[in-house]
Amino acid sequence: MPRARVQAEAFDAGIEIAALGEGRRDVGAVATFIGYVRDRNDGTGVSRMTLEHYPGMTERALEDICDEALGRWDLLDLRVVHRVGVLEPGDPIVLVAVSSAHRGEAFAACEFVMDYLKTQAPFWKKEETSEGSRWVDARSSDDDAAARWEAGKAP
Amino acid sequence: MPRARVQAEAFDAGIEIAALGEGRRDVGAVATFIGYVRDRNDGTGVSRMTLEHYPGMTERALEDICDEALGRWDLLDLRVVHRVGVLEPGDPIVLVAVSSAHRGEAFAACEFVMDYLKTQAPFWKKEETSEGSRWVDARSSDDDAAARWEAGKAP
Amino acid sequence: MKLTLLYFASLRERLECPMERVEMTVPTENVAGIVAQLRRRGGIWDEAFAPGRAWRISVNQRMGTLDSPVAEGDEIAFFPPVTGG
Amino acid sequence: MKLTLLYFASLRERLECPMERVEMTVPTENVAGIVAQLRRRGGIWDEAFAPGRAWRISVNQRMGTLDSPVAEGDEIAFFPPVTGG
Repeated sequence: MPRARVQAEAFDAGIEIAALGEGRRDVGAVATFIGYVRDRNDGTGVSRMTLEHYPGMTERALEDICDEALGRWDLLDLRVVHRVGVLEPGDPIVLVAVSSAHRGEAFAACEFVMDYLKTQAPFWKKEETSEGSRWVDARSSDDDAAARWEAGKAP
Repeated sequence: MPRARVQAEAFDAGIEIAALGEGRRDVGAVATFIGYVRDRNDGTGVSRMTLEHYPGMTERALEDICDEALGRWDLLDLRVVHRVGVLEPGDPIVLVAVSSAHRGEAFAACEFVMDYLKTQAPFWKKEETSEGSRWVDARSSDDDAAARWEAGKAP
Repeated sequence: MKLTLLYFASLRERLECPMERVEMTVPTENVAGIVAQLRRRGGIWDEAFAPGRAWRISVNQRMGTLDSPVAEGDEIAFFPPVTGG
Repeated sequence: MKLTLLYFASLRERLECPMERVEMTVPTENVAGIVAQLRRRGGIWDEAFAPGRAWRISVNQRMGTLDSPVAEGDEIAFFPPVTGG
Protein backbone atom coordinates (compact mmCIF):
# COMPACT_ATOMS: atom_id res chain seq x y z
CA MET A 1 0.00 0.00 0.00
CA PRO A 2 1.59 3.36 -0.96
CA ARG A 3 2.10 5.70 1.97
CA ALA A 4 0.19 8.53 0.18
CA ARG A 5 -3.15 7.82 -1.47
CA VAL A 6 -5.94 9.82 -3.12
CA GLN A 7 -9.26 8.00 -3.29
CA ALA A 8 -13.02 8.48 -3.53
CA GLU A 9 -13.79 5.69 -1.04
CA ALA A 10 -13.97 6.17 2.71
CA PHE A 11 -10.97 5.01 4.74
CA ASP A 12 -10.90 3.10 8.01
CA ALA A 13 -8.78 4.89 10.61
CA GLY A 14 -8.30 1.70 12.63
CA ILE A 15 -6.90 -0.17 9.62
CA GLU A 16 -4.55 2.69 8.63
CA ILE A 17 -3.21 2.97 12.18
CA ALA A 18 -2.83 -0.82 12.53
CA ALA A 19 -0.86 -0.93 9.24
CA LEU A 20 1.84 1.28 10.80
CA GLY A 21 2.43 -1.20 13.61
CA GLU A 22 1.98 -4.39 11.53
CA GLY A 23 4.70 -6.90 12.35
CA ARG A 24 6.90 -4.43 14.18
CA ARG A 25 7.72 -3.99 17.83
CA ASP A 26 9.79 -0.80 17.68
CA VAL A 27 6.82 1.60 17.38
CA GLY A 28 6.34 3.56 20.59
CA ALA A 29 4.00 6.27 19.33
CA VAL A 30 1.44 6.86 16.59
CA ALA A 31 -0.07 10.33 16.14
CA THR A 32 -3.08 10.52 13.86
CA PHE A 33 -5.14 13.34 12.45
CA ILE A 34 -8.49 12.98 10.70
CA GLY A 35 -10.33 15.90 9.08
CA TYR A 36 -14.10 15.75 8.54
CA VAL A 37 -16.72 17.66 6.55
CA ARG A 38 -18.58 19.99 8.95
CA ASP A 39 -22.21 21.01 8.50
CA ARG A 40 -21.29 24.70 8.90
CA ASN A 41 -18.50 26.85 7.52
CA ASP A 42 -18.09 30.60 7.92
CA GLY A 43 -21.56 30.78 9.48
CA THR A 44 -23.43 29.10 6.62
CA GLY A 45 -24.97 25.62 6.60
CA VAL A 46 -23.16 23.15 4.34
CA SER A 47 -25.19 20.28 2.87
CA ARG A 48 -22.57 18.75 0.61
CA MET A 49 -19.01 19.22 -0.55
CA THR A 50 -17.13 18.31 -3.72
CA LEU A 51 -13.39 17.85 -3.57
CA GLU A 52 -11.56 18.50 -6.84
CA HIS A 53 -7.91 17.64 -7.26
CA TYR A 54 -5.08 17.60 -9.78
CA PRO A 55 -4.50 13.91 -10.56
CA GLY A 56 -0.81 13.12 -10.68
CA MET A 57 0.36 16.26 -8.97
CA THR A 58 -1.66 15.47 -5.84
CA GLU A 59 0.06 12.14 -5.24
CA ARG A 60 3.44 13.72 -5.96
CA ALA A 61 2.78 16.63 -3.59
CA LEU A 62 1.74 14.26 -0.81
CA GLU A 63 4.83 12.10 -1.38
CA ASP A 64 7.04 15.21 -1.28
CA ILE A 65 5.46 16.27 2.02
CA CYS A 66 6.05 12.76 3.44
CA ASP A 67 9.71 12.89 2.35
CA GLU A 68 10.11 16.28 3.94
CA ALA A 69 8.66 14.98 7.23
CA LEU A 70 10.93 11.90 7.15
CA GLY A 71 13.90 14.20 6.62
CA ARG A 72 13.01 16.49 9.49
CA TRP A 73 12.13 13.97 12.21
CA ASP A 74 13.20 10.53 13.33
CA LEU A 75 10.09 8.67 12.14
CA LEU A 76 9.39 5.00 11.49
CA ASP A 77 6.60 5.33 8.92
CA LEU A 78 3.67 7.50 7.87
CA ARG A 79 0.43 7.38 5.89
CA VAL A 80 -1.58 10.10 4.16
CA VAL A 81 -5.00 9.37 2.67
CA HIS A 82 -7.08 12.14 1.08
CA ARG A 83 -10.54 11.67 -0.40
CA VAL A 84 -11.92 13.35 -3.53
CA GLY A 85 -15.40 13.59 -5.05
CA VAL A 86 -18.70 14.25 -3.30
CA LEU A 87 -18.75 14.17 0.50
CA GLU A 88 -21.36 14.95 3.14
CA PRO A 89 -21.17 16.45 6.63
CA GLY A 90 -19.70 13.89 9.02
CA ASP A 91 -17.66 12.21 6.26
CA PRO A 92 -13.91 11.90 6.83
CA ILE A 93 -11.82 13.83 4.27
CA VAL A 94 -8.21 13.27 5.20
CA LEU A 95 -6.10 11.05 7.44
CA VAL A 96 -2.48 11.53 8.43
CA ALA A 97 -0.86 8.91 10.68
CA VAL A 98 2.78 8.99 11.79
CA SER A 99 4.72 6.38 13.77
CA SER A 100 7.94 6.88 15.68
CA ALA A 101 9.76 5.59 18.74
CA HIS A 102 8.75 8.59 20.87
CA ARG A 103 5.71 10.84 20.95
CA GLY A 104 7.30 14.26 20.35
CA GLU A 105 8.39 13.38 16.80
CA ALA A 106 5.07 11.75 15.93
CA PHE A 107 3.02 14.76 17.08
CA ALA A 108 5.24 17.32 15.36
CA ALA A 109 5.44 15.44 12.07
CA CYS A 110 1.69 14.77 11.98
CA GLU A 111 0.88 18.44 12.47
CA PHE A 112 3.56 19.44 9.95
CA VAL A 113 2.13 17.13 7.27
CA MET A 114 -1.36 18.57 7.79
CA ASP A 115 -0.11 22.16 7.68
CA TYR A 116 1.86 21.55 4.49
CA LEU A 117 -0.93 19.55 2.87
CA LYS A 118 -3.30 22.47 3.51
CA THR A 119 -1.12 24.87 1.52
CA GLN A 120 0.85 22.62 -0.89
CA ALA A 121 -1.39 19.78 -2.07
CA PRO A 122 -3.67 20.62 -5.03
CA PHE A 123 -7.16 19.97 -3.62
CA TRP A 124 -10.05 22.40 -3.83
CA LYS A 125 -13.33 22.32 -1.93
CA LYS A 126 -16.66 23.45 -3.34
CA GLU A 127 -19.50 23.64 -0.82
CA GLU A 128 -23.22 23.41 -1.41
CA THR A 129 -25.00 25.72 0.99
CA SER A 130 -28.54 27.09 1.42
CA GLU A 131 -27.33 30.09 -0.60
CA GLY A 132 -26.00 28.05 -3.51
CA SER A 133 -22.62 26.52 -4.22
CA ARG A 134 -19.32 28.27 -3.54
CA TRP A 135 -15.61 27.54 -3.76
CA VAL A 136 -14.03 27.59 -0.33
CA ASP A 137 -11.53 30.42 0.10
CA ALA A 138 -8.03 29.64 1.30
CA ARG A 139 -7.46 30.79 4.88
CA SER A 140 -4.55 33.01 5.82
CA SER A 141 -4.44 31.05 9.11
CA ASP A 142 -3.39 28.00 7.06
CA ASP A 143 -0.54 29.99 5.51
CA ASP A 144 0.49 31.07 9.00
CA ALA A 145 0.35 27.47 10.24
CA ALA A 146 2.58 26.28 7.38
CA ALA A 147 4.98 29.20 7.85
CA ARG A 148 5.67 28.10 11.45
CA TRP A 149 7.71 25.18 10.07
CA GLU A 150 10.08 27.27 7.99
CA ALA A 151 13.74 27.26 8.91
CA GLY A 152 14.40 28.75 12.32
CA LYS A 153 10.72 28.97 13.21
CA ALA A 154 9.90 25.36 14.11
CA PRO A 155 7.53 25.33 17.12
CA MET B 1 -19.03 5.24 27.94
CA PRO B 2 -16.98 7.43 30.32
CA ARG B 3 -14.49 9.66 28.56
CA ALA B 4 -11.61 8.35 30.73
CA ARG B 5 -11.16 4.60 31.23
CA VAL B 6 -8.60 2.27 32.80
CA GLN B 7 -8.81 -1.30 31.59
CA ALA B 8 -6.83 -4.51 31.11
CA GLU B 9 -8.40 -5.27 27.71
CA ALA B 10 -7.04 -3.98 24.42
CA PHE B 11 -8.90 -1.03 22.86
CA ASP B 12 -9.85 -0.50 19.22
CA ALA B 13 -8.60 2.86 17.95
CA GLY B 14 -11.15 2.92 15.11
CA ILE B 15 -14.05 2.47 17.53
CA GLU B 16 -12.79 5.13 19.94
CA ILE B 17 -12.32 7.64 17.11
CA ALA B 18 -15.70 6.83 15.58
CA ALA B 19 -17.39 7.35 18.96
CA LEU B 20 -16.26 11.00 18.94
CA GLY B 21 -18.08 11.66 15.64
CA GLU B 22 -21.12 9.46 16.33
CA GLY B 23 -24.30 11.27 15.34
CA ARG B 24 -22.66 14.69 15.04
CA ARG B 25 -21.80 16.83 12.03
CA ASP B 26 -19.91 19.64 13.75
CA VAL B 27 -16.63 17.76 14.17
CA GLY B 28 -13.97 19.10 11.81
CA ALA B 29 -10.89 17.55 13.37
CA VAL B 30 -9.88 14.55 15.49
CA ALA B 31 -6.31 14.26 16.76
CA THR B 32 -5.38 10.88 18.22
CA PHE B 33 -2.34 9.55 20.01
CA ILE B 34 -1.60 5.90 20.72
CA GLY B 35 1.35 4.73 22.78
CA TYR B 36 2.73 1.18 22.39
CA VAL B 37 5.07 -1.15 24.26
CA ARG B 38 8.43 -1.18 22.47
CA ASP B 39 10.79 -4.16 22.43
CA ARG B 40 13.70 -1.97 23.54
CA ASN B 41 14.09 0.74 26.18
CA ASP B 42 17.30 2.50 27.18
CA GLY B 43 19.28 0.06 25.05
CA THR B 44 17.97 -3.15 26.64
CA GLY B 45 15.56 -5.67 25.10
CA VAL B 46 12.12 -5.72 26.72
CA SER B 47 10.14 -8.96 26.60
CA ARG B 48 7.16 -7.98 28.73
CA MET B 49 5.81 -5.09 30.77
CA THR B 50 3.50 -4.86 33.76
CA LEU B 51 1.52 -1.69 34.32
CA GLU B 52 0.58 -1.01 37.93
CA HIS B 53 -1.84 1.77 38.84
CA TYR B 54 -3.66 3.34 41.78
CA PRO B 55 -7.30 2.34 41.32
CA GLY B 56 -9.62 5.26 41.97
CA MET B 57 -6.97 7.95 41.78
CA THR B 58 -6.10 6.99 38.20
CA GLU B 59 -9.62 7.58 36.89
CA ARG B 60 -9.85 10.81 38.85
CA ALA B 61 -6.48 12.05 37.55
CA LEU B 62 -7.48 11.29 33.95
CA GLU B 63 -10.83 13.08 34.44
CA ASP B 64 -9.03 16.09 35.92
CA ILE B 65 -6.69 16.22 32.92
CA CYS B 66 -9.69 16.04 30.54
CA ASP B 67 -11.39 18.90 32.43
CA GLU B 68 -8.22 20.95 32.23
CA ALA B 69 -7.99 20.40 28.44
CA LEU B 70 -11.67 21.31 27.96
CA GLY B 71 -11.06 24.51 29.91
CA ARG B 72 -8.02 25.49 27.89
CA TRP B 73 -9.24 24.80 24.35
CA ASP B 74 -12.46 24.96 22.37
CA LEU B 75 -13.01 21.21 22.12
CA LEU B 76 -16.06 19.12 21.30
CA ASP B 77 -15.17 15.90 23.11
CA LEU B 78 -12.26 13.71 24.16
CA ARG B 79 -11.41 10.16 25.20
CA VAL B 80 -8.57 8.70 27.25
CA VAL B 81 -8.09 4.95 27.59
CA HIS B 82 -5.14 3.51 29.52
CA ARG B 83 -4.40 -0.17 29.93
CA VAL B 84 -3.04 -1.91 33.05
CA GLY B 85 -1.70 -5.39 33.70
CA VAL B 86 0.69 -7.45 31.63
CA LEU B 87 1.50 -6.21 28.10
CA GLU B 88 3.90 -7.32 25.38
CA PRO B 89 5.93 -5.44 22.76
CA GLY B 90 3.58 -4.19 20.04
CA ASP B 91 0.63 -3.93 22.44
CA PRO B 92 -1.11 -0.55 22.66
CA ILE B 93 -0.90 1.03 26.13
CA VAL B 94 -2.73 4.34 25.91
CA LEU B 95 -5.06 6.19 23.56
CA VAL B 96 -5.97 9.88 23.65
CA ALA B 97 -8.46 11.18 21.06
CA VAL B 98 -9.69 14.79 20.90
CA SER B 99 -12.36 16.28 18.64
CA SER B 100 -12.86 19.94 17.80
CA ALA B 101 -14.08 22.15 14.97
CA HIS B 102 -10.54 23.02 13.84
CA ARG B 103 -7.25 21.15 13.87
CA GLY B 104 -5.08 23.48 15.95
CA GLU B 105 -7.11 22.93 19.12
CA ALA B 106 -7.31 19.16 18.59
CA PHE B 107 -3.55 18.78 18.13
CA ALA B 108 -2.64 20.99 21.08
CA ALA B 109 -5.12 19.40 23.47
CA CYS B 110 -4.13 15.85 22.47
CA GLU B 111 -0.45 16.56 23.12
CA PHE B 112 -1.30 18.37 26.37
CA VAL B 113 -3.31 15.41 27.69
CA MET B 114 -0.43 13.02 26.91
CA ASP B 115 2.14 15.31 28.53
CA TYR B 116 0.05 15.71 31.68
CA LEU B 117 -0.87 12.03 31.84
CA LYS B 118 2.85 11.16 31.72
CA THR B 119 3.57 13.19 34.86
CA GLN B 120 0.23 13.32 36.73
CA ALA B 121 -1.58 10.00 36.31
CA PRO B 122 -0.54 7.26 38.79
CA PHE B 123 0.70 4.48 36.50
CA TRP B 124 4.03 2.69 36.87
CA LYS B 125 5.78 0.44 34.37
CA LYS B 126 7.87 -2.58 35.29
CA GLU B 127 9.81 -4.12 32.42
CA GLU B 128 11.07 -7.66 32.02
CA THR B 129 14.42 -7.61 30.25
CA SER B 130 17.21 -10.08 29.56
CA GLU B 131 18.88 -8.69 32.70
CA GLY B 132 15.85 -9.24 34.92
CA SER B 133 12.92 -7.05 35.80
CA ARG B 134 13.18 -3.34 36.54
CA TRP B 135 10.91 -0.42 37.33
CA VAL B 136 11.06 2.17 34.58
CA ASP B 137 12.57 5.47 35.72
CA ALA B 138 10.64 8.69 35.14
CA ARG B 139 12.21 10.81 32.40
CA SER B 140 13.13 14.41 32.96
CA SER B 141 12.10 15.00 29.31
CA ASP B 142 8.52 14.18 30.37
CA ASP B 143 8.70 16.80 33.12
CA ASP B 144 9.98 19.28 30.54
CA ALA B 145 7.16 18.40 28.14
CA ALA B 146 4.53 18.95 30.83
CA ALA B 147 6.16 22.19 31.97
CA ARG B 148 5.72 23.67 28.47
CA TRP B 149 2.00 24.01 29.18
CA GLU B 150 2.34 26.06 32.35
CA ALA B 151 0.99 29.59 32.36
CA GLY B 152 2.79 31.84 29.94
CA LYS B 153 4.73 29.01 28.33
CA ALA B 154 2.10 27.37 26.08
CA PRO B 155 3.78 26.34 22.79
CA MET C 1 7.28 25.51 -28.14
CA LYS C 2 4.29 23.23 -27.44
CA LEU C 3 2.87 23.16 -23.90
CA THR C 4 -0.03 21.55 -22.05
CA LEU C 5 -1.99 24.00 -19.91
CA LEU C 6 -4.38 22.90 -17.15
CA TYR C 7 -6.87 24.96 -15.14
CA PHE C 8 -8.52 23.90 -11.90
CA ALA C 9 -11.42 24.72 -9.59
CA SER C 10 -12.85 28.26 -9.82
CA LEU C 11 -10.33 29.20 -12.52
CA ARG C 12 -11.39 26.21 -14.64
CA GLU C 13 -15.06 27.16 -14.23
CA ARG C 14 -14.44 30.81 -14.99
CA LEU C 15 -12.37 30.14 -18.11
CA GLU C 16 -14.64 27.22 -19.08
CA CYS C 17 -11.49 25.29 -19.90
CA PRO C 18 -9.98 22.34 -18.00
CA MET C 19 -7.11 21.71 -20.42
CA GLU C 20 -5.59 22.86 -23.69
CA ARG C 21 -2.49 22.27 -25.78
CA VAL C 22 -0.91 25.52 -26.93
CA GLU C 23 1.93 26.57 -29.20
CA MET C 24 3.80 29.59 -27.88
CA THR C 25 3.83 32.25 -30.62
CA VAL C 26 6.76 34.19 -29.11
CA PRO C 27 9.90 32.81 -27.45
CA THR C 28 9.20 32.27 -23.77
CA GLU C 29 11.65 31.39 -21.03
CA ASN C 30 9.37 31.29 -18.04
CA VAL C 31 5.76 31.09 -16.86
CA ALA C 32 5.39 34.88 -17.05
CA GLY C 33 5.68 34.64 -20.86
CA ILE C 34 2.82 32.12 -21.00
CA VAL C 35 0.64 34.28 -18.80
CA ALA C 36 1.33 37.28 -21.06
CA GLN C 37 0.20 35.27 -24.10
CA LEU C 38 -2.97 34.08 -22.28
CA ARG C 39 -3.84 37.66 -21.29
CA ARG C 40 -3.57 38.77 -24.91
CA ARG C 41 -6.65 36.61 -25.58
CA GLY C 42 -8.52 39.46 -23.88
CA GLY C 43 -11.87 39.38 -22.04
CA ILE C 44 -12.14 36.85 -19.26
CA TRP C 45 -8.56 35.62 -19.89
CA ASP C 46 -7.11 39.09 -19.40
CA GLU C 47 -9.19 39.56 -16.26
CA ALA C 48 -8.49 36.16 -14.71
CA PHE C 49 -4.71 36.56 -14.97
CA ALA C 50 -4.52 40.25 -14.08
CA PRO C 51 -1.81 41.06 -11.50
CA GLY C 52 -3.10 40.95 -7.96
CA ARG C 53 -5.40 38.00 -8.61
CA ALA C 54 -4.74 35.12 -6.24
CA TRP C 55 -3.79 32.18 -8.45
CA ARG C 56 -1.06 29.64 -8.19
CA ILE C 57 1.18 27.92 -10.72
CA SER C 58 2.63 24.46 -11.11
CA VAL C 59 5.22 23.34 -13.65
CA ASN C 60 5.33 19.60 -14.36
CA GLN C 61 3.24 18.94 -11.26
CA ARG C 62 5.42 20.85 -8.83
CA MET C 63 4.56 24.25 -7.35
CA GLY C 64 6.15 27.08 -9.33
CA THR C 65 6.17 30.86 -9.76
CA LEU C 66 6.04 33.33 -12.65
CA ASP C 67 9.83 33.00 -12.82
CA SER C 68 9.82 29.19 -13.19
CA PRO C 69 11.54 28.19 -16.47
CA VAL C 70 9.48 26.35 -19.07
CA ALA C 71 10.56 24.03 -21.90
CA GLU C 72 9.06 22.10 -24.81
CA GLY C 73 6.40 19.63 -23.68
CA ASP C 74 5.99 21.02 -20.17
CA GLU C 75 2.70 20.70 -18.27
CA ILE C 76 1.78 24.03 -16.70
CA ALA C 77 -1.24 24.36 -14.40
CA PHE C 78 -3.04 27.42 -13.05
CA PHE C 79 -5.33 27.26 -10.04
CA PRO C 80 -6.58 29.16 -6.99
CA PRO C 81 -4.89 28.71 -3.59
CA VAL C 82 -5.51 25.14 -2.45
CA THR C 83 -8.17 24.31 0.15
CA GLY C 84 -7.92 20.58 0.83
CA GLY C 85 -7.35 18.79 4.10
CA MET D 1 -6.12 10.48 64.01
CA LYS D 2 -6.69 7.36 61.90
CA LEU D 3 -5.35 7.30 58.34
CA THR D 4 -5.10 4.86 55.43
CA LEU D 5 -1.64 4.71 53.89
CA LEU D 6 -0.96 3.22 50.46
CA TYR D 7 2.36 2.41 48.78
CA PHE D 8 2.88 1.73 45.07
CA ALA D 9 5.35 0.28 42.60
CA SER D 10 9.01 0.15 43.69
CA LEU D 11 8.13 1.75 47.05
CA ARG D 12 5.49 -0.93 47.70
CA GLU D 13 8.00 -3.69 46.85
CA ARG D 14 10.75 -2.15 48.93
CA LEU D 15 8.57 -1.67 52.02
CA GLU D 16 6.79 -4.96 51.36
CA CYS D 17 3.55 -3.16 52.18
CA PRO D 18 0.77 -2.18 49.76
CA MET D 19 -1.58 -0.70 52.41
CA GLU D 20 -1.94 -0.11 56.11
CA ARG D 21 -4.25 1.68 58.52
CA VAL D 22 -2.34 3.75 61.06
CA GLU D 23 -3.13 5.78 64.13
CA MET D 24 -0.99 8.91 64.41
CA THR D 25 0.74 8.87 67.79
CA VAL D 26 1.50 12.61 67.80
CA PRO D 27 -0.68 15.46 66.52
CA THR D 28 -0.05 15.93 62.80
CA GLU D 29 -1.26 18.74 60.57
CA ASN D 30 0.31 17.75 57.28
CA VAL D 31 1.94 14.94 55.31
CA ALA D 32 5.37 15.83 56.71
CA GLY D 33 4.18 14.69 60.14
CA ILE D 34 3.16 11.31 58.77
CA VAL D 35 6.50 10.87 57.02
CA ALA D 36 8.31 11.72 60.29
CA GLN D 37 6.35 8.99 62.09
CA LEU D 38 7.08 6.45 59.32
CA ARG D 39 10.80 7.23 59.44
CA ARG D 40 10.83 6.61 63.19
CA ARG D 41 10.12 2.96 62.34
CA GLY D 42 13.79 2.87 61.33
CA GLY D 43 15.55 0.54 58.89
CA ILE D 44 14.07 0.40 55.41
CA TRP D 45 11.36 2.92 56.37
CA ASP D 46 13.85 5.51 57.45
CA GLU D 47 15.87 4.95 54.29
CA ALA D 48 12.96 4.96 51.84
CA PHE D 49 11.63 8.30 53.09
CA ALA D 50 14.98 10.03 53.59
CA PRO D 51 15.13 13.57 52.16
CA GLY D 52 16.38 13.60 48.58
CA ARG D 53 14.61 10.37 47.64
CA ALA D 54 12.34 10.81 44.63
CA TRP D 55 8.89 9.86 45.87
CA ARG D 56 5.52 11.51 45.37
CA ILE D 57 2.51 12.00 47.60
CA SER D 58 -1.23 11.97 47.07
CA VAL D 59 -3.89 12.96 49.59
CA ASN D 60 -7.37 11.56 49.00
CA GLN D 61 -6.37 10.58 45.45
CA ARG D 62 -5.07 14.00 44.39
CA MET D 63 -1.39 14.89 44.01
CA GLY D 64 -0.04 16.56 47.14
CA THR D 65 3.16 17.68 48.87
CA LEU D 66 4.74 17.41 52.32
CA ASP D 67 2.78 20.54 53.20
CA SER D 68 -0.63 19.13 52.24
CA PRO D 69 -2.99 19.16 55.27
CA VAL D 70 -4.29 15.82 56.52
CA ALA D 71 -7.41 15.00 58.54
CA GLU D 72 -9.14 12.03 60.22
CA GLY D 73 -9.90 9.26 57.70
CA ASP D 74 -7.73 10.61 54.88
CA GLU D 75 -6.17 8.28 52.31
CA ILE D 76 -2.50 9.13 51.83
CA ALA D 77 -0.41 7.40 49.15
CA PHE D 78 3.34 7.32 48.60
CA PHE D 79 4.87 6.32 45.27
CA PRO D 80 7.75 6.91 42.85
CA PRO D 81 7.39 9.43 39.98
CA VAL D 82 4.77 8.07 37.58
CA THR D 83 5.77 6.36 34.33
CA GLY D 84 2.56 5.56 32.44
CA GLY D 85 1.52 6.59 28.96
